[in-house]
Amino acid sequence: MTATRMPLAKALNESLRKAMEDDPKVLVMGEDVGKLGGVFRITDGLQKDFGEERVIDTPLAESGIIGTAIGLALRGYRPVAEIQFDGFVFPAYDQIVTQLAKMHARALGKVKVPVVIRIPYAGGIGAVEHHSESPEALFAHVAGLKCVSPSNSSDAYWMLRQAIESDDPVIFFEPKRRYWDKGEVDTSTVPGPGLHSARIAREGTDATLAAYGPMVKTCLEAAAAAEEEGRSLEVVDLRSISPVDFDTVQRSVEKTRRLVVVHEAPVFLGAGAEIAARITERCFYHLEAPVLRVGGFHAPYPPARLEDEYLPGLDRVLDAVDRALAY
Amino acid sequence: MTATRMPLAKALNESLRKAMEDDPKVLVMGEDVGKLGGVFRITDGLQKDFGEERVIDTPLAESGIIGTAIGLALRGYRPVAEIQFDGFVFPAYDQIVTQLAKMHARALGKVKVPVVIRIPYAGGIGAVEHHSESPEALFAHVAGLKCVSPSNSSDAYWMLRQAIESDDPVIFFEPKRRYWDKGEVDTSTVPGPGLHSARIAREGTDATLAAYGPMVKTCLEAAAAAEEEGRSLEVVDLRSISPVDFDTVQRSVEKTRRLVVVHEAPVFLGAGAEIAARITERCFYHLEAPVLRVGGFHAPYPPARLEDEYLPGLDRVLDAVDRALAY
Amino acid sequence: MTVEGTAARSATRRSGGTGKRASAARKKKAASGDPELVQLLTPEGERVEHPDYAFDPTPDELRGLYRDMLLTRRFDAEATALQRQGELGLWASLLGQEAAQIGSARALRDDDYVFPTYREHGVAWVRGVDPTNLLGMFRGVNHGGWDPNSNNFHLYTIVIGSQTLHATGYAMGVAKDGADSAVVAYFGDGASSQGDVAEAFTFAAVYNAPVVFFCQNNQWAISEPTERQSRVPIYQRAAGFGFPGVRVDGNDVLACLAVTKAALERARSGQGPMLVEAFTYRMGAHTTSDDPTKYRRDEEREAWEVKDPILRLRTLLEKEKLADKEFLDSIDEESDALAKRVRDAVRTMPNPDTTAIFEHVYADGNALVDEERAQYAAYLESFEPEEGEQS
Amino acid sequence: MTVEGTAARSATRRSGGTGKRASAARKKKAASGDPELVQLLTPEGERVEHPDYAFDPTPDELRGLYRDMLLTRRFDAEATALQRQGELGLWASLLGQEAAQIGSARALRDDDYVFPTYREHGVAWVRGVDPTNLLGMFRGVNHGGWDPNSNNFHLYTIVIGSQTLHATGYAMGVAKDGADSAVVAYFGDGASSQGDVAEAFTFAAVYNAPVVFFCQNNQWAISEPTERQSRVPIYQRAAGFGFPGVRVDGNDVLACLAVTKAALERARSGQGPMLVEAFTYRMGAHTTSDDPTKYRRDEEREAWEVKDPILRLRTLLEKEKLADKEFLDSIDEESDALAKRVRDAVRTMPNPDTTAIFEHVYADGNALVDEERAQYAAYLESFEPEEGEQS
Ligand SMILES: Cc1ncc(C[n+]2csc(CCOP(=O)(O)OP(=O)(O)O)c2C)c(N)n1
Ligand SMILES: Cc1ncc(C[n+]2csc(CCOP(=O)(O)OP(=O)(O)O)c2C)c(N)n1
Ligand SMILES: [Mg+2]
Ligand SMILES: [Mg+2]
Repeated sequence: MTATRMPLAKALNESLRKAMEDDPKVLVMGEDVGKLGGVFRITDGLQKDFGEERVIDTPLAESGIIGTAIGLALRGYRPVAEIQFDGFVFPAYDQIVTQLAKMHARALGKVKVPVVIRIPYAGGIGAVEHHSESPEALFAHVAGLKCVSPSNSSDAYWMLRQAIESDDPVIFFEPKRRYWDKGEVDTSTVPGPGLHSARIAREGTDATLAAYGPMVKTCLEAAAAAEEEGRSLEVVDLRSISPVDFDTVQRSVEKTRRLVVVHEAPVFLGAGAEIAARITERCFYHLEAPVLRVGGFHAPYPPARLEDEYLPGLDRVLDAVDRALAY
Repeated sequence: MTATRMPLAKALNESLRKAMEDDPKVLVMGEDVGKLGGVFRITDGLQKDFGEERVIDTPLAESGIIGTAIGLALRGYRPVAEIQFDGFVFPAYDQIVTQLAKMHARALGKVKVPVVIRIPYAGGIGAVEHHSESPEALFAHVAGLKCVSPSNSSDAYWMLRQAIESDDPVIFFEPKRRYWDKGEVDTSTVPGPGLHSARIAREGTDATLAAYGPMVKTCLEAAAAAEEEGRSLEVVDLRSISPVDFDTVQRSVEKTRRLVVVHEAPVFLGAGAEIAARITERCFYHLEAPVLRVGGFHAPYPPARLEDEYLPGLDRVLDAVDRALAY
Repeated sequence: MTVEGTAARSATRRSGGTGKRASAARKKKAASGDPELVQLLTPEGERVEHPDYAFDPTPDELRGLYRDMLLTRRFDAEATALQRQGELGLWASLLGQEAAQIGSARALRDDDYVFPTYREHGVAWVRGVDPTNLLGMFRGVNHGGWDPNSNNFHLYTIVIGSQTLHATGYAMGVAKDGADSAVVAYFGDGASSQGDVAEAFTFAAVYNAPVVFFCQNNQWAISEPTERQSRVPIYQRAAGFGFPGVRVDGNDVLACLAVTKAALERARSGQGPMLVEAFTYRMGAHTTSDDPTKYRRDEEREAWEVKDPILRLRTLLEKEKLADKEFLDSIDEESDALAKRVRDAVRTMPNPDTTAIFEHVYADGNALVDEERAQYAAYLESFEPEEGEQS
Repeated sequence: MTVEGTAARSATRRSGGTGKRASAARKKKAASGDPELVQLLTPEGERVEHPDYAFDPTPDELRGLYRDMLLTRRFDAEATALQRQGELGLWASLLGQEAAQIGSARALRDDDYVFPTYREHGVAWVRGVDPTNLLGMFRGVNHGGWDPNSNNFHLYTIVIGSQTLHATGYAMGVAKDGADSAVVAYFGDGASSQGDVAEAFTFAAVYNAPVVFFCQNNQWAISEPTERQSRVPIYQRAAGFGFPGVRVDGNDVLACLAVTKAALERARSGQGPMLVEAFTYRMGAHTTSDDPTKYRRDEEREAWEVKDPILRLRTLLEKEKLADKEFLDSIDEESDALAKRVRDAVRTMPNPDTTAIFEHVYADGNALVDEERAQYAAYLESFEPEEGEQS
């Protein structure tokens, strides 16, 4: 056990570094990832140590980044592409959905395209338009992609390593407002849960909160606050958005009989819709209340001065818990 | 009452023609929409009658089509852009999601971008890859867009007219395998239901089937078959995927107490997830069974020789009804 | 056409502005110019002539350009300061690009339409957009606080390159209307790599749309130098799409004005699009969030300092005795007043109301938005006053 | 650089191949060629020389090229017939483009890699992909039935232009590996408008990737003529991205081979990308679903018939006495055998198993796919045999 305390951002940096050391085929590419080390410094120092051939500053063209990453993967490389902000992934959407996601199946398994796409996503940093969005449902609906989002430093380190090791394309959603949150990382021991397993982040008995990425911390805080009011909330850190580890959620709900799903993305057709629908089907006779959802509104992400109102916070989560318990 | 019987495709053609006659600002644009009249002939004859200035063959670039349509809308035009097939909308996804959907809100209402995007979608015509997909959930999740899909000739005519009249961007999903199905169209009387209202396509008491676009016919056939087995199924034609007319679905479910949602799109995070989640919330104490979903699998749309297995048919719909009734 | 054709040759000639040969085409005073670069006013403040771009500004015009540039720079500096003070979340400074923006914008007619990026504060100024309106999005109170149609100046666009297609479509509409207005799409050197920009070139060329593509090549896209985007000068991109491109000294307000005017006239008269590459320099950081010491050398910035767009016009004005103390003092005063006005306006700029989240999502209304608005309102109302504070 | 620069001029020169001036550069026999068009074999079957593209094929090479083209055409005709008979759902014929495809493909080495569109049946043939494998996707039994790495021939790509970026990325990888292989990206005149293609040009140029962009300009993108995509010849697009472009007579198999070879050598030797525009014609419909009488005149097709790529090589072979009856008969036989083999293979091609829907969605497996596979299997099993038939 050689755990070190480090911010989530640093864990990602270490993870990339280790992956590049272990496998010379791993490449890092994107806008400003080289000399600058990325606008969030996730790739800081990598170009200095691994050279311009492996840490590639690309032209300002997201479709080009993902399209050439696919070509590099076909040649045997394992590109880790950075999209600078959530709102800028859409120029690459066609390459991701029609090519990256489908190529392995199209070739009846004859080729693999192990591309990881890192996207700093979600809000809470007071940014201008297009810098705070949560587009994960738009990828999770697409077969052939896997979508994950770590909530803490240890998961950041290990999930990114597992994503890079995966032979499938993985969209890796980084909760940007948690970049500076510190946590223990033990880089010596591969942790138990696989990339697509959920984790019980806190045990409880009265209701279950399910979340991923930035909202896990919010849910843990909500659970702590609820405890003071005498309520015991279980928190499931989903970790993976596609596929979802429904078994773990189901077990939790069979115990607590109530579920609230929380994400920043708009509720309408967000990941919570799928979780609500499937868990209702699996736990129909266990549920004392409908699965409730807390998330963004059906509106563009608002200007920074409104994001505290827009983003699910403690109170909105607990309000949903109250409503669930009122059934 | 001057109803005429015509195929759904012809109804769309008539609808475009009438809209162009009524409003000189209406333009039609897209690949091959001019001389050829579109690969499905939906724009047949329009260029001949309205000229090249109003029926515009565009370069082969979907982002360019939607991006310039936005510019034309800002200049006061009402462009109706055709995307040749579902699978080819993705190069335009960035313009649709980051610009078209958000521009009205970004400008605090000061500008309007009344662009209609027509997309022949879904499967059943034995086509090659990318010609049979159902991407509607990828648009419905995005605030600022409206998404609709007609199931019959009359709706094709009127909903397209209403979409063109709308000051909001509308993604108009055309059920391509129903293009040749005939139905009555009364072009003289504006029908009652608005663009975003659902319609009870068949009344019933034992369970509700909710569908839109190509699956409405499948559900009606399933309901007919079920009748022979002594079961009374209500069929709701949703018509609008964003927003969804939950009130109408709710009323139906409060009566039948069981709901099966059917669409061709993959079930995982498809429109059915949202309907299941929200109706469960609204009708928690009415539902005798969880909302069940019938739809595509989490896999790329298969080669044509497998589409009959992939697409929800009578049997799969009735199987879900059986399961719902077994609760 | 040989394998080693013109393209291959020009590929070896990296983008410059430092060329040493005098242009044979230049009639007089063509001192140390780059033959590829249109220049009418040297860094030393000398007027030079160009065979294709004659321009004889009146003293008032010259003074006006000077005033525009100075006030724009002052406004920009004030905004940067306000960011430092925490009044703005972010600022994207135009420092160094005043000539490119003021020059090109002064070539416009009122009925022309502009599609900017997020850095065209000088263009906005010329179009008559109140500078304080530009600050809303950087403060985080809105995504763009002005009515695009009041000044024919579209909102800032953040997704790189998108607006070039909007401009092209708008210009197609202008042509359909039979109007003789023109449209300008601003974009950066980095943006030139985006597929959307290439598609805009294609559409503009095919439909002969009256649009001028105005690229401010400020040498950097955040940390990436222009060579990461193109191995030949950007203005050359146009020829392969079927319309002309020209590179202008982007720190020379006169050349920027003259070249843009010519491009606009061309567009108006039905000759179609044109690409203008204004060769300039981003003197500051990319935005206030950026730290350029990570990726560029101080000497580079210093080399550009002597090419300052305001300095050279000031030299000319002084040499030609067009700027007396009274004039210069009056601008200083105006400048102070502007800064104060901006400062006051920002500090008193109210936060938007929570309900603004739900406004203008749709023009025609939407049941889902209505439902969520109502639910949220009910939620807010459910709080007792003192509970509301802990939310 | 003037406003009315080279681009403006070339904009008025519409794409042709019908130019009347003899090229000054051509050493001999340059009868009626277009100076912009590289040609080594005229429609009349005359060998001409080109200063930049010397090529002296052996008799065996010439016969080989003839055989490739003839068999490719026969295969294509058979596929079209099979579509008419209902054995295929669709077919995209290469009729008329045999020289462009065979010529360019014969320039390749085994270790080179090809990224095709959906029409490169001739290229596939040369790469050694069994023609019957090409039919799977058109029959609807798969989305591409061959292993791309067996013949360094990627799957057909339907989303227009996407593959140009894959090719560029692959070429970047080749360069990283220090290999001297090259990559060819095929695309059409219509595709040239896609943003992805421009981005591929940008990436290829910036990284100096060993990729050849081979554009078959067959004059049409379904119903749209090339002028809807570009107002200047497509090969000119390259220069503005910093690499050379050349137009070759796409119905001249020798010129296509020579020019592609030169482009590949260039790529191998570290000189970066090149664009080759093969000026040719789509003699048939876009696909079997298309009806070209809706949008193009018969005369146009007829004018191209006399430029037939196979005919001119046959004329040369006969003139030079390189094709005796025995040779020609043997090809006819081969051709009949190929047609029969294809026919038989298609007719016996089995439908995929239902479970194929769930295969290869992921390489590492996926819980959701597993769940849905199991549910579907259970559903299928729930049917009694006779009920199964009514499903
Ligand atoms: C599609 C997209 N990708 C990435 C970004 C992030 N980004 C903002 S500005 C910028 C650099 C732009 O460079 P350039 O076009 O040269 O304009 P400049 O900032 O120099 O004025 C980048 C990468 C973005 N806004 N949009
Ligand atoms: C992104 C995309 N948009 C539209 C289509 C539909 N489509 C298929 S082929 C084609 C025309 C292609 O023309 P070109 O590139 O010249 O190739 P050609 O068919 O002539 O070989 C179109 C529009 C597509 N396949 N992909
Ligand atoms: Mg720049
Ligand atoms: Mg073509």
